Amino acid sequence: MATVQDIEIRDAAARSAAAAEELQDAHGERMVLNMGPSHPATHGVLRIVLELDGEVITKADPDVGYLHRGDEKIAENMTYTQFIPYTDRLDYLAPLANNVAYALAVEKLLGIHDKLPPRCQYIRVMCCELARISAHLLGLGAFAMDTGAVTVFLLTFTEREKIYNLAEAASGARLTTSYTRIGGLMRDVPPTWCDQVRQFLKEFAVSLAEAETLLTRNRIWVDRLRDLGVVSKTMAIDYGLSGPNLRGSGVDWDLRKNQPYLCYRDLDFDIPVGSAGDCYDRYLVRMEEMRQSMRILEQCVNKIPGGGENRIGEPVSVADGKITLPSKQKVLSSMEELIHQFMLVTEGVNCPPGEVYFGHENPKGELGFYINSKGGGTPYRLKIRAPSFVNLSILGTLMPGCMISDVPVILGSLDFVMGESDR
Amino acid sequence: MEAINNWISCGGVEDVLFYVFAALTLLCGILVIANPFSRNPVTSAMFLVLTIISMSGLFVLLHAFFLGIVQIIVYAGAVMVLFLFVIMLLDLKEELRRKIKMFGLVAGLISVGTVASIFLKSLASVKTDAAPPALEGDTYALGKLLFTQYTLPFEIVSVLLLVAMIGVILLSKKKLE
Amino acid sequence: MDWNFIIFSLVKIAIVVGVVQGLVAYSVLAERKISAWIQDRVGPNRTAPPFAKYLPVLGPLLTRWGMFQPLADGLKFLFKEDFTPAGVKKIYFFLAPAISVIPAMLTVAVIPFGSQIGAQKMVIADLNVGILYTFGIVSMGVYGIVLAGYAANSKYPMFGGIRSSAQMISYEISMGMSVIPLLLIVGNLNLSQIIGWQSSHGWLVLYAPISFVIFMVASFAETNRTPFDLPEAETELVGGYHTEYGSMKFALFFLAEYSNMVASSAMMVTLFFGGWTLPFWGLDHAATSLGMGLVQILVFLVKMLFFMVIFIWVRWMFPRFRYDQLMDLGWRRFLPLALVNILITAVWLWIRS
Amino acid sequence: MHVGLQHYLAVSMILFCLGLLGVILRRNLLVMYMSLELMLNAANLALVSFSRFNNKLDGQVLVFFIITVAAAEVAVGLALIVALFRKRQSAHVEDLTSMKL
Amino acid sequence: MQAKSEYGYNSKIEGDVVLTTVDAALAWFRKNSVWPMPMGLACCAIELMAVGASRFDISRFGSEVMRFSPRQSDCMIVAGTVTYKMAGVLKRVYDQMPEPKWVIAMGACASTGGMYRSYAVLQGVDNIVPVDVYIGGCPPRPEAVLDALIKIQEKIGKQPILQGTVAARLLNLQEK
Amino acid sequence: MKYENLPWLILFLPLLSAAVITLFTLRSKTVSSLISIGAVVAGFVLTLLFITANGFHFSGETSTNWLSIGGLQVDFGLKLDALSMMMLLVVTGVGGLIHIYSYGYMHEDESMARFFACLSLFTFSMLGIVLANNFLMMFIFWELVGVSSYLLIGFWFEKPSAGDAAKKAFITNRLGDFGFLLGILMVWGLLGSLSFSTLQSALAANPALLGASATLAGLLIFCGAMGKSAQFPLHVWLPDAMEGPTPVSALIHAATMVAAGVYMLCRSLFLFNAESLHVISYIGGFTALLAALMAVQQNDIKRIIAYSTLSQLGYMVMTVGLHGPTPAMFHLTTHAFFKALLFLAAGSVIIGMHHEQDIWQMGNLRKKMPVTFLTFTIGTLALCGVPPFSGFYSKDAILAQALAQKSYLLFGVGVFVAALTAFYTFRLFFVVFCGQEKSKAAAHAHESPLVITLPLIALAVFSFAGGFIGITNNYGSQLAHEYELLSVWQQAIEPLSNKLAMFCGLGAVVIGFLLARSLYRSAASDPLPAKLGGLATAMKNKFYFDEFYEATFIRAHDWIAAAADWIDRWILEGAIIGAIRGGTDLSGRALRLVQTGNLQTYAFLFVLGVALLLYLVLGK
Amino acid sequence: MAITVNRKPLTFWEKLYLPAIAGGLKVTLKHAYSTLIQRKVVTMEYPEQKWTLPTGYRGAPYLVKDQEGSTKCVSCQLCEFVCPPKAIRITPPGNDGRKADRPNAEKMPAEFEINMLRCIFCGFCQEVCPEEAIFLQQDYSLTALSRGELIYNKEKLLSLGGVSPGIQKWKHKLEEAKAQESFPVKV
Repeated sequence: MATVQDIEIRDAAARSAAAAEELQDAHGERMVLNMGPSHPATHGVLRIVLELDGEVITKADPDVGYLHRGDEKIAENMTYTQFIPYTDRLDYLAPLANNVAYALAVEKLLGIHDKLPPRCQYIRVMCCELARISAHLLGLGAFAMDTGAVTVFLLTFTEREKIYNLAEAASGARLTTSYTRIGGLMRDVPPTWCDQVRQFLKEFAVSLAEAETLLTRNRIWVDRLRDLGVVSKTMAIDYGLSGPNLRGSGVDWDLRKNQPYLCYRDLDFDIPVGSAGDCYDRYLVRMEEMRQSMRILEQCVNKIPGGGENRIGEPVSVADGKITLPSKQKVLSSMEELIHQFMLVTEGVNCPPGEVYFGHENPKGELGFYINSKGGGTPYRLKIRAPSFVNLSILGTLMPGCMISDVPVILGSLDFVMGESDR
Repeated sequence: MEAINNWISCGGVEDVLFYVFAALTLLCGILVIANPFSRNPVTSAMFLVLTIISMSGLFVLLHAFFLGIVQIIVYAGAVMVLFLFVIMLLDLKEELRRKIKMFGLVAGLISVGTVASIFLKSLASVKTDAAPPALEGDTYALGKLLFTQYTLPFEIVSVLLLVAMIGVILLSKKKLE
Repeated sequence: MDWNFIIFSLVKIAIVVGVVQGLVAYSVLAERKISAWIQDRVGPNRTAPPFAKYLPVLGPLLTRWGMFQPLADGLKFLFKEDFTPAGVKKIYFFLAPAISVIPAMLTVAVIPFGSQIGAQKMVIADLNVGILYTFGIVSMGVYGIVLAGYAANSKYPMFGGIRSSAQMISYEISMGMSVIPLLLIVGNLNLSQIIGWQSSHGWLVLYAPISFVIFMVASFAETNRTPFDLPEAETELVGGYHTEYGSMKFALFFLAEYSNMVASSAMMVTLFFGGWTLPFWGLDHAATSLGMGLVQILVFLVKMLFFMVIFIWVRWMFPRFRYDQLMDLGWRRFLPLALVNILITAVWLWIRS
Repeated sequence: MHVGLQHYLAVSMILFCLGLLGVILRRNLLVMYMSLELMLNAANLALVSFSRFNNKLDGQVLVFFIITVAAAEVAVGLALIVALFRKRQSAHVEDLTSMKL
Repeated sequence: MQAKSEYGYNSKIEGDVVLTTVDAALAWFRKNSVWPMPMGLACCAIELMAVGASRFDISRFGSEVMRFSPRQSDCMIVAGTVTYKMAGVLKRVYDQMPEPKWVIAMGACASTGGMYRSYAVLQGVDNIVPVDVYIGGCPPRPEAVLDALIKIQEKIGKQPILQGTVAARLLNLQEK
Repeated sequence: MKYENLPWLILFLPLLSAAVITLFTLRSKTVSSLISIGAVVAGFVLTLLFITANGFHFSGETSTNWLSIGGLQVDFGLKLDALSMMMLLVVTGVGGLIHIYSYGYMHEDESMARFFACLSLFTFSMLGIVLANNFLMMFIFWELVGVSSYLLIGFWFEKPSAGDAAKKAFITNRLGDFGFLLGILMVWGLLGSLSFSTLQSALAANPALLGASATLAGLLIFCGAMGKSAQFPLHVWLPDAMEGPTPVSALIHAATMVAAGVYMLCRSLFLFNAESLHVISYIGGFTALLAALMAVQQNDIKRIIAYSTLSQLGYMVMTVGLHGPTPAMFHLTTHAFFKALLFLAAGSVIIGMHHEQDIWQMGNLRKKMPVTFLTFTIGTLALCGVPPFSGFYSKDAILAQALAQKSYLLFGVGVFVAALTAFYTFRLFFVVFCGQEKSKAAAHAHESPLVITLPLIALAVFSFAGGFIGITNNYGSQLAHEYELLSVWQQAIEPLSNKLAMFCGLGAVVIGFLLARSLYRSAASDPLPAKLGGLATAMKNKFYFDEFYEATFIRAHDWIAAAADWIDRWILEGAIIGAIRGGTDLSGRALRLVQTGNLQTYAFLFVLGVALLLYLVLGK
Repeated sequence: MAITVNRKPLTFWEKLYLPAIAGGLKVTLKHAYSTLIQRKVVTMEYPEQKWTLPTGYRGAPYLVKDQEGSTKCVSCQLCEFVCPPKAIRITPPGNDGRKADRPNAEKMPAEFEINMLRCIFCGFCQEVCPEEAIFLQQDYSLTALSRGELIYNKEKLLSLGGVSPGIQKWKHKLEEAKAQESFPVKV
């Protein structure tokens, strides 16, 4: 056991004085309430300093950074491939989607993002949609739990466990999948995977209906969500919201449709949008998105090249020794591949110099990677446009006028993840 | 044993209970206004609650069951909660100025003295009744009286409550629109 | 008044309090088990003392049902460090848990839990103003919570305390109003008499269903159960008024909450579901034999447990209200409804008379 | 000595005097208010005992009214105190000597 | 049904400690009611939720009562990356827990800093609070958390309670 | 009395409708108006039911004790006899027709619901006056009528003139009501009762009960009528009141409210002695003459009718003063019919002319608005007293009454006024309906919709037939305690019983008609001012009454006020109050030392005071 | 194809909470029924029941020996390089260190430590290993009472890792060469 020691805080006295001053109740009837960073409603480590007038919030001051881990800086010292595990932990509710987003960004830099093998594309889409369902499920469950409906949380988590099983079968890990590689996938999915997905979809439809029975038309739920945290169309655009939060405000913007990538062009699905832009709309949009994801998954399962078992051996990675690792078989038996392996691992994928930005429709919104490359195997600068961070920016405008009880609802409906917000 | 049974049946218990409750009432009453340990308004409020509860014990001894309970429900259950509510709302600090001003003391003693002397005088004129009559504070009888002979005051009190309610709503509004 | 009375009263008090405590402990377990079942889980099933498994059939069963879990929880709290955070108002901090437990325990004093065994009526105190007594005592319960919120010198408990005082006062009114139709129908405030009336006329829930609904909802609110658990709303106020409490003091709040549940269920059974009576098998009149008396106590307990289960069940179904919605429901829905209910009942009685 | 009317009246009287003392001595508005309640309660006690010993229920009816009026009075009074506190940031009598807010 | 070793009442303690019967019984109570304080910071928090969810169901161990108030919890599960900014808060929460208390460092980040060897991350929560059980994995599977819980329970089962307390001295049991 | 509760229902239906409209249906114009119309029509139907059940010649009272203060015992009761029942029929019947008419007339207005609420309130108050069985109740409703008429005149309150007119009417009425109240108090003081029946029987038993102040009491009571019925010198408000909507003019200022004064005089006729009646009759006669002269030179169609109303009211009051309540009530009834008809027709014309009221902008409307023309003609004929229209009978009765009372001066005035009436009525008639169109609006006028013309037709029927359905007889029977069944024929030839009156009246009509015809048959502008000169100008300007009041009363009032102000300021305030104030100030300064602002000091002083009091009470 | 989500206002009955109560009762009852009566419990009672892991599960990385019992690792340090958290620490044998205990390998690590508390189980080491010497195996529950307990040294890793099921490197070539008998391979 390591020795216990007090952590060093630079200039502790000044810091505590500042904190005390910050939390001092304002003169008059205002009262300052510190919510978080360890608070059940803040989904992690968000801290909100609320100024209250009775139960009504007059000012909300979100304080982020409690989970700042320096991902962007770390990326500068890593090869492109090495950074993949870090993307898992951005939006840790949907690591599969993050992997895809990052891989696509690097591939865009390499110029191969639209030349991926079709099977790879399909599997990536399925990953994304599974991740979407899983992220929305957790968002819904946590949302419901924050409003007091605990059972919904456990129902959704049971479904999430099934998605975990799928992820585990495909990538070998439940949560931190690191499934993609630059130029393809880590490996092909196991032969029975597509059947498992089919089975899952069948069971999930029932569970989703149950969750809806408990919530959607429940008056308590509706009363708590309706007309709360209304984000107008212009406001949503002005604040740069994305994902369900943007669509909940009635803006028909989905990168899968508006800037199609992978094989989304071949798939048939709808973009749900809200009309009022309140929490209820965001909730409904998420519910509908899960159904649309189910639609996409069903189409993918049927249309995937090579079928479920891939008897014909469709490739899942680009066949370029400079980008993807050669197969173990070859490495063990051929010198050229061995050298490739060493080069690729030690120097990384040799990217051309240039700048690239790729936005991906993640469950939470547009997850964008901006890569500034000066050539070589490591990025010169990697910037992550995290949707949760941008979505959180609206808190300060949304909260004043609400009551304390509305805070978990608004937070739940914005459905953010501190992992990617703080990075 | 026999003696004790006799004592119990001839009302000895009630007498003892009276002294217990009276002492409790007065003790808590004193602590409401002058608590040597704390000047916190919450303390006063809590002792007032105790006063009221012990007083409702006295009411029960006087066979006014209904009023005893109403006393608890209304005073202890609602009025004093309101007090506590307000104390918490205002976040009152303890009284810092502990010094009792000479004027206050003198004034208090004078006024209490005058009032008490008058009371004592009237108290002396009370006839000592031999046996207390067996009047029951029956809910039914009380209700009947309330709704027959005292209908008008009853209605007026209801109007008073309404007015008070409206008044409170208006007063507690921050800004009158 | 004689010695007999005193001795028997003491015995009854001891038994009732003991049973209520046991019920409370096991209702906590029931809460955990039922929530587990509703959520496709198993619930506590590993807590068993080493000797339990040597019991032939019972052992594994007791273990599976987690029968020793309450024991473990209770004793754990007992041995936990008694923590007094800095800056609390000490006296109230210590008093609050006690104040919140006592009324919950006192309420059961007037509830007839059985007809009679021998010459003894199965009620601790057969008060003439039984219903009023209950309301009076229940209204005391709020002090514990308010003081807890006040004493903790922290903002979340403070909010919890303020919320609960407002909530409890508000719903007490609806609760009281909802009972008035019963009084109109029965014409008595004595709980034994009310049960007696029900045994000859049928359960009061048939006469005053609206009253029952209001009473039930109000008792949910009074006991701070979901969907009315605002004072302790975990995701808003962390734990509300008991955020700063730990170990046994916290356990006392737990005890109080579940005792209140027991008391409310008992009141519901007594007022609306005929108490210890059943309309058949000759259980609708006072018992003459010992067995009969025991069976009637059992009937009462079973009815009560049913409502306890409802209490627990509902908790796992609903989101909770928002504070203003709760107040709206109490003042603008249930209070007028209760008033209308009184009016309707009065008119109905007037027409019938 | 049997407990009779005088006993109750004596208790009532002492309670009343205590309330009076509280009103005059204490400086916290809320505590003064509580002392007033004490005085009202003393009156209640006197009325109930009169009612009991005079064998008439009218005293109890009056107590009923007093309780009602007290409730109304407390509500309004506390609302006033809160309003006052909002303006002055104090509930201390000595800080509240001018009539204009 | 279960292995004997899961009960705190085993020969090993009987041999070591004198106050065996009473202490072991009390320790048994204590260990079967470990209420966790979920310090969900990052990814591990999701797996911590999974532990509480239906499939793994921590409630079987009597530990599903996740109290968010440190005053009511026994065992803090640090799940996720502890940054320097968060470290103070975490320490404070730990300090607010009443004795006896335990800490589980769940996952790589909490235990050692894991993959975040960066300027912002505390390299292991044991720098600020004493950790009883470490769990490897990023994040660990729920099973690992359950294993850790069992380990904690074992540990609790071995801790004497009465020894050294006033009660023990009064009972004059110390000498034996 | 059968259906004893019916009158209550009739009375309270309009109030209910007013309440319902105000509280609930203010949003919906249609629903509100239908509720209001329904209430008054139901009242009419119920009145008919009541009359058929009880017969017309019946007298009864129903009352409940309302309040008793000291010696004053006030019942809230209804008096039902032929007089009130007749008025009931008029109010509900004519009122109902006007309600229906309003539905069409006001349809464009935004706040039609409010209008109908006020209308219902007015109906309620008017019914209250009619049914009241004592002075106090009558007075209350009297004031209520004032309020509702204020509301209705000022209905278009956004127009300053309407607001002014409403205020003028209200204040002028208050002057009269002040006298009325004094009279009532006097009666109560002298006789100790306010109930009509009690008073009547008491006075019947002992006519000298009122003693010396009988005249004064009578005149004070008449003051009320003077205000409400707009008698000289309080007549000035009525023409201005025409600022209100036309149905209001018809209902309030022609048919019902202004008649309330006459009704009240009839109701309390037993109170008046010969002297007071004498005064009343002369005031009435003078008003009639004055108003008729004014009417001759007015150009506003509604004002002409309004002055005509004034003049006719003068007739009625005069008749009452001539011990003739029967003819007065008879004339009141027929007048209600034809004057309402005239007003409504004028309203119809105004609508047709797109809210143009100047008669010199009209002309040749008989082609454009045939129904209105026809009904207006009937109204005109009835007003002038052309046989066999109703006005003929009632006017004849009045003239006959004057002859019977041997009051030849008033008879002359009556005849002259009759001639004037014919003159200005036909002037109006010719200018509006004959000759050339005098404006574009007239050329494009159109007939009004059915909902407006139907009431016109109904009223026209009444105006035609009202004269010989036995009204005189019925009234006579009520007031004279005799009842004789007369056939229609007998009633039709009734005027022949006094040939002199009849022929004088007829002659006056013929003269007036011929004069008007010769002057206005095809005149493009008024030729009269040129012929009469200054007199015409005086007529046009209402004989400068308003200016006169301005110059005399108001000026005097100002002067008195200034004098009082001076006294107040220098003598009272300066000398007397100054001294007192100085002393108070000094003592106040001394006493202010006690005023510490500390609550507890006050409490202490208060306790001392209470203790002193207690000592004084208990210590003895 | 944007579809607007359906948010029609609640009906009268829904405003009375009744359908919600009924639905809630139905769903909860269904689950309670399936758990209690049908015994379709989702819960996996862990220490007794264990989850069967899929093939390719990324558990703890252990070193493996080849079928002949010799260490496969040749201390190339590629895994140490690629490891994102730098959990692997390899001490090469140095110039005078121990030689490999198998043919065709020049050296073997003097020390090979994996800090299991650092390790994130990403599988990169397995992926990049040119010798198939390190495998992520199915060991998923790593708990310890101290940090030190979870730093596995070479011996522990090797003993936990067992024998590689995979092919032996160069074996194929070796056989080919043997067949050709012209390739100068020193065996």
